[in-house]
Amino acid sequence: MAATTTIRIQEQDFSVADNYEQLRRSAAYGAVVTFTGLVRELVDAQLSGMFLEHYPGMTEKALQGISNEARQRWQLGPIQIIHRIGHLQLNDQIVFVGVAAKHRADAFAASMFLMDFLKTRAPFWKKEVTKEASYWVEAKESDQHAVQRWNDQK
Amino acid sequence: MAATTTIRIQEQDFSVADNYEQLRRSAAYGAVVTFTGLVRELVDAQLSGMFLEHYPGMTEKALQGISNEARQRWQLGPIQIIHRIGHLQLNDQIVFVGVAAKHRADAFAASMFLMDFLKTRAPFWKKEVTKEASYWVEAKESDQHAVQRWNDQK
Amino acid sequence: MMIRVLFFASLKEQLGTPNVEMETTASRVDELLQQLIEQNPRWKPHLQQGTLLCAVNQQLCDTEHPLAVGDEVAFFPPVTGG
Amino acid sequence: MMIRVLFFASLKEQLGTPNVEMETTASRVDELLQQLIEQNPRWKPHLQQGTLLCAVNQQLCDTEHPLAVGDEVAFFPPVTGG
Repeated sequence: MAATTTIRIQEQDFSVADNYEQLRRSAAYGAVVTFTGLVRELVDAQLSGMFLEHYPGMTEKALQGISNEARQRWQLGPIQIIHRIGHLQLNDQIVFVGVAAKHRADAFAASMFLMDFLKTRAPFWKKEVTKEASYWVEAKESDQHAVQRWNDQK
Repeated sequence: MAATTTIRIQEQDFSVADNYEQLRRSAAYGAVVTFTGLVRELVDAQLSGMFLEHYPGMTEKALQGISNEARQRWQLGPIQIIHRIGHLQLNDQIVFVGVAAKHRADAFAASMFLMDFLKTRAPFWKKEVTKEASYWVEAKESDQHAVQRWNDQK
Repeated sequence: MMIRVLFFASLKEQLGTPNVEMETTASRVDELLQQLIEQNPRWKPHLQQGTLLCAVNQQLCDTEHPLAVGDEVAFFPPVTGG
Repeated sequence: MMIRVLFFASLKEQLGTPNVEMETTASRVDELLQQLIEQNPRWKPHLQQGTLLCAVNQQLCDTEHPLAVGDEVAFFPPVTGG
């Protein structure tokens, strides 16, 4: 049975419940890991929303490429990646990564790997909107460090 | 806001969807990681079911202790651990670990930590039931290695 | 003193009982194990399995752990949950 | 040759346009960047940001990457999705 990779870039919300049910459906994989990222309050200003821009076409290719690399590193079942674009509100879901695998270590490692690469290689940009202004989010150095460790391990 | 730890040992099934909704409810934590373990087919025999025994009282204490240690290591929001006992069928859900955190690295690390310690320190025992016989599952050396790395990092 | 001893999983089946109440002079878990074997010679191979784990009052411990009145002691094989 | 150049996020706002079609003799990305700056001096500080990323045909690459007819080139700030 070929394990499927599902990549969706969409404005509408997604259901973690539905995604999980799809991941658990395949009788071969006993471990399912999900990661969900949410729009949260800012420390220093009141967030009223967020706008997510992306590079259509390249985004899907980048995520497909990262998924293919994950499959070469670990034994994986189905992979699901969903990323929302456009206008989001406080507490909205932004991103979902779900991985099924025979062994939990593979499912965990692949989920972290996918998120670390998504954060640094997939062309999405966040603009935070507060009551006063809107501004593009700066890239975090911690994300660069997070992705670097995978190269070190290669 | 105090982050809650929920530990449930139960015969009945659980809903990943409901657990996830509880984890995402707290507006302070932008990252939610879930792990779910499922009863899967055996490689060398046809599994018809599974029986899970536990040590009532100690199980809850052990999982609470592991959760407390996780909170000392990482900045965590709500933690949920659910483990089923009794008779399970093929494809049933066995175990759920869910962690919300401000940063995804903390949510991932804590989820792995909780699973590694659950696998080696929480008093549960699996008996696999095939058409021909039933037998107690042997502990895996890989689980001992998995848990050891956390002591090395201490 | 009275000590309650619990057995789980395969060990419970091997010994044929989930627990015993024992009047003992043992001051440590390893002495208790020795007395259990003396009273039930048939249990010897099962209680001497090198992989056996023990808990006193529901906390994992080694066999040098001291015992006190009313303690709950448990012996069981390596855990396999999750 | 004709090259399509795309800009995203803060860079798109700084330059005031999402893309340009360019007739160019550039054989590499860095030459193309130089020509963009020559034709639009106002763009210089924005296109010389050290953190800028580039992609040719939707693949991340460095500025030494060669260019061919019909290539799609994109410049953008560090990504911040997820």
